[in-house]
Amino acid sequence: MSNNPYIPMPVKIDKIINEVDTNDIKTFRLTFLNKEDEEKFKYLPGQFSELSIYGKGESPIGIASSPTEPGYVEFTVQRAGAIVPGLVTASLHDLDEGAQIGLRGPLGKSWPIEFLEKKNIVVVGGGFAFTTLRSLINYMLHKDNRSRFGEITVVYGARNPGLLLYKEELAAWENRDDIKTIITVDKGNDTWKGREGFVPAVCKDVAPSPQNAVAVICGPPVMIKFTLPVFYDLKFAKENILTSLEMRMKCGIGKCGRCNVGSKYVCNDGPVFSMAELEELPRDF
Amino acid sequence: MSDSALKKIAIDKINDLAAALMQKGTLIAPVREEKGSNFREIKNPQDIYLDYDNTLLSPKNIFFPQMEDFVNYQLGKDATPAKPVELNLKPAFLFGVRPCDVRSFAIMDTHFYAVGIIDPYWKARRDATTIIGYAFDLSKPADPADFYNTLGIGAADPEGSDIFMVKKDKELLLKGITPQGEALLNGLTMLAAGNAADEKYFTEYVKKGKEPRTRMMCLDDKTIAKKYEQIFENTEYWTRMADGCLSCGICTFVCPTCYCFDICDEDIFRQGARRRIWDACMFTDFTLEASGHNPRTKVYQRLRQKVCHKYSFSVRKYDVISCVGCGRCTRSCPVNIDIYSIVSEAMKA
Amino acid sequence: MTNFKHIEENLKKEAKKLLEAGSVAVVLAYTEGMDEKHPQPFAAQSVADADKIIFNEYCNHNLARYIIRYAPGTKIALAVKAADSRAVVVLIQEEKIKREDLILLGIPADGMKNSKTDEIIDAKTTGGLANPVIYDILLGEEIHTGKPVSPYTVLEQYEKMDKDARFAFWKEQFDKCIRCYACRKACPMCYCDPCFIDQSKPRWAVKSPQSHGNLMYHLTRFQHLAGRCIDCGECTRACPVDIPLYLFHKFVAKECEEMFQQAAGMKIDDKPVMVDFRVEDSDKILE
Amino acid sequence: MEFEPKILGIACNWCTYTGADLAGTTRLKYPQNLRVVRVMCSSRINPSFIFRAFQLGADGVLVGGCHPGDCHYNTGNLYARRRLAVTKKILEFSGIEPSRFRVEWISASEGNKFAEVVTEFTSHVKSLGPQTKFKIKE
Repeated sequence: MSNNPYIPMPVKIDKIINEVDTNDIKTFRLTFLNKEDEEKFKYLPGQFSELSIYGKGESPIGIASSPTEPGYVEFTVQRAGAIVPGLVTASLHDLDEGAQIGLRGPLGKSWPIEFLEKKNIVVVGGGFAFTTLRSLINYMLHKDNRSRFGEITVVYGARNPGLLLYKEELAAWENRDDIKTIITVDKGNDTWKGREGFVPAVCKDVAPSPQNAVAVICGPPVMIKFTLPVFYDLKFAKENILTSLEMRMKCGIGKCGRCNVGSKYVCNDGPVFSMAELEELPRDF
Repeated sequence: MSDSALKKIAIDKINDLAAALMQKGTLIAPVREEKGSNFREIKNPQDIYLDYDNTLLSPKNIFFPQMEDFVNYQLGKDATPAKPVELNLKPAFLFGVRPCDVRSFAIMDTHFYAVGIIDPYWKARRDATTIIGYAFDLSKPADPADFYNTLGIGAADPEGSDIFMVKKDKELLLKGITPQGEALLNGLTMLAAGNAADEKYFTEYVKKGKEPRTRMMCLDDKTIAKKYEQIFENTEYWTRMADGCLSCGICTFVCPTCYCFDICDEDIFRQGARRRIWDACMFTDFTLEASGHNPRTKVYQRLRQKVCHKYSFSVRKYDVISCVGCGRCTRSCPVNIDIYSIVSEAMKA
Repeated sequence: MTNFKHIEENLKKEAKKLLEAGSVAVVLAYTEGMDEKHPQPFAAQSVADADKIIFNEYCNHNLARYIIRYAPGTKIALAVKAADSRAVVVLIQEEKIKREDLILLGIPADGMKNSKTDEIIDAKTTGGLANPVIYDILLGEEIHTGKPVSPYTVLEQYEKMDKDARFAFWKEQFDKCIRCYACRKACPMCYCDPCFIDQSKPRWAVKSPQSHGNLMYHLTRFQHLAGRCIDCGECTRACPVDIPLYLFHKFVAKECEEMFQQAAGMKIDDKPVMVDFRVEDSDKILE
Repeated sequence: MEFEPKILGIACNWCTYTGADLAGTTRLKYPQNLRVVRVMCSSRINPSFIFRAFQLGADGVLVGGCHPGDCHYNTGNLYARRRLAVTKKILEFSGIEPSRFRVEWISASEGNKFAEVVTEFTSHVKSLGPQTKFKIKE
């Protein structure tokens, strides 16, 4: 049985980056142990993979690196466990560089790159859900790709400055002139010189034009709930608002039935959906 | 198909047939157990029990066992590289399956390999298995819980089987439906050739099987799918249906077309396996996310998922109602919830 | 013999009265299922619903199971047979519900039947009782005929077995388990969320239906129901693979009764034996 | 080779564990078949621990707590007594020798008693032979 979609590929943790002050979000840079696996692993921003540790289980995680960075894949993982003990994420956090884990993917649909081409892109992210958006931004910013997209606006918020992910990259983006980066925190601290305020309010402030534009929104449910009306008010069409859905997943290939919502399997038919598509689904997620 | 395709054997000689099949591979047939019958691997041909109505558990576990190991590994200091489990299947013969169960295999095929990514385990088991269907006994009334006629399945439909059997007095008539089945029949020497009268009996039996026998309502795929989309948020209807539901997993475990599974890692004495096990959308933790969010905390939401998945989502995705009306869920439900009534209520809601 | 028709009429009448007066939000009773032999538990919420209520010898489901589904403070009326009323008592003892939120429609019944096997379940799984232990309104005549039966006589043949035979018996039974969890879902006393078997940290037993996981699941469940099991037999009737769970529960109940002189769910003022102690408990119980 | 049983000891921090310490410091001899796990109170012992121990290959389980009335938490061991009594009955009815599971009250000063109990229990379990019923096959 070659090509068994349930068997993970062996990968090595090449580098671990501690992203936040609270030490519960880390970025893992993974390299493939087998060359042929690396060649097979062709992905686009927005897709996810199943990370697995034998003895613990599997966990679906969005790919945080961009396909324009060859040689490795990155995943930003939050240690779960406040309510439901997250076995996989917790043990992943306990691993050191050099450890071997399993990887299955790429899975799911990516952000619709062709659809985004030649359009102005508004990327709105909140907190930890910024990972696949980072992948998208890095993809679009790559020198080979930048000309395919219109203006890029990024609104990214976190609860406090310490919880912002990818701080170095954010700084680099702020210094570029081909991307407009607005970073906000709910509450700043003594050293914070940037904006303060919630993401929906900042979006209202920035007021991106809906002309030939697509909004890509990812964040905690509360943020999404209040950000969507802002974009509706700005006259963004529902087809032009994209988001990534979260559902409990297991197999990642549309077989196990867990992430079934309406006629869709979130893992296979998503996780990327436009608001227009979501409206057709039963409200059961 | 030529007349010679029909073979026959006396029912009291069935042991010879069973022995021949056991020599060719694994024979799986209904076996009588304490409170009903079930499909089991046959070790002794005498165990075969063909006089059953419908088994307690569905035969889906032949192709989709309740527990299936993907990878074996060892934990701890002397950990060895993880080894994918090889199936090494022998040819198998699934003997005496009722037409509604045969239909369920086709529905599961759509899910497991016709659409999307191919599930290698299901496919390998399915490819290795010859299905020998068996018509319901038309001389007896159908079980009150059955409603396969509603789903357009006749009590003697040979479609989907490789070989189809019909009982004629003290004989079994066997007909090859697929080339594979015909080849198998031709190689079995203990079978006698059927005559023209047998042929006529077989054809008429199949025809007679089309007559309504079980509970029946007019059910159109598209209409019921649409209906459920409309009443999806009709909480009153759903809570009423779920009044008695305990939200246990029986209905999904006995269902021939329920395929939801969980993938988990389990180890004992450092010998670990990553395996899939059946899961049920009726369990509370089925959709519990790591964040603690659970979209389906109420019983009615889970019952709704189950019913809509079968009668609406499946129609939209695979163009088929994923229910075969075998009546198992109704028979085994501890609180006598009847999916037939749920659907017929929906048509009125 | 119980007059089921008479009880059904009274049940309908009382349900209507209660719903009309608005004194309860819901009446838990039974309605017709697929056929007469397969009644379903039913939550009547209006006078019109009350007309659909039925009661016959197959209405053996323990309605106490459904009480905790309603928000605390909801006024509920429910039909209780002997075992059901004991379940209600335990739920009150464990402060899952308040007595004042409940109106208990007592049903004295004998000759109840299992709809799957048609066997009469009285002596087997009603704790030997025919009359509810508490009720507000009694829907039929109390039954005082016949000698009271000990609920524990069925155990004798199993207690007589030697330990190896007994282990072989239970191993065979538990190996049948397909882990559908119908037993815990049908049990009025199993209300934990999450159940210990669903916990992932610690993982008490494997989730797959293997011998050792099944053993752990069932033994722990027996322990968790010690002094609480009211012998309604729902677990056994719910089981799709016919594991005689009631035997084990009965055994534990019997031992608890012998050790602590108290049967589960008989009096509201009792404390469940496992959350209680006596200084004078003898160390003999540990021998 | 003679059968050497594996025995799990679960000892309460305040009495039995200290008693075991005393047995050690006073150089009392007792069999080394016992592996002790310390818990804060005998009532902290989840009965599933005992089932699990037998499944993972223990031949005997010995629980030690304070004497009734002496519990550091006043009443912990009184609850434990009832609970573990039921556990023992469950073991009995499921077909395992109930004497493989023992509860003993051993105070901090009873180093002697600790050594005696362990010696006696070990030889008892030895006489019962290996526990194979619950043990998961490797």
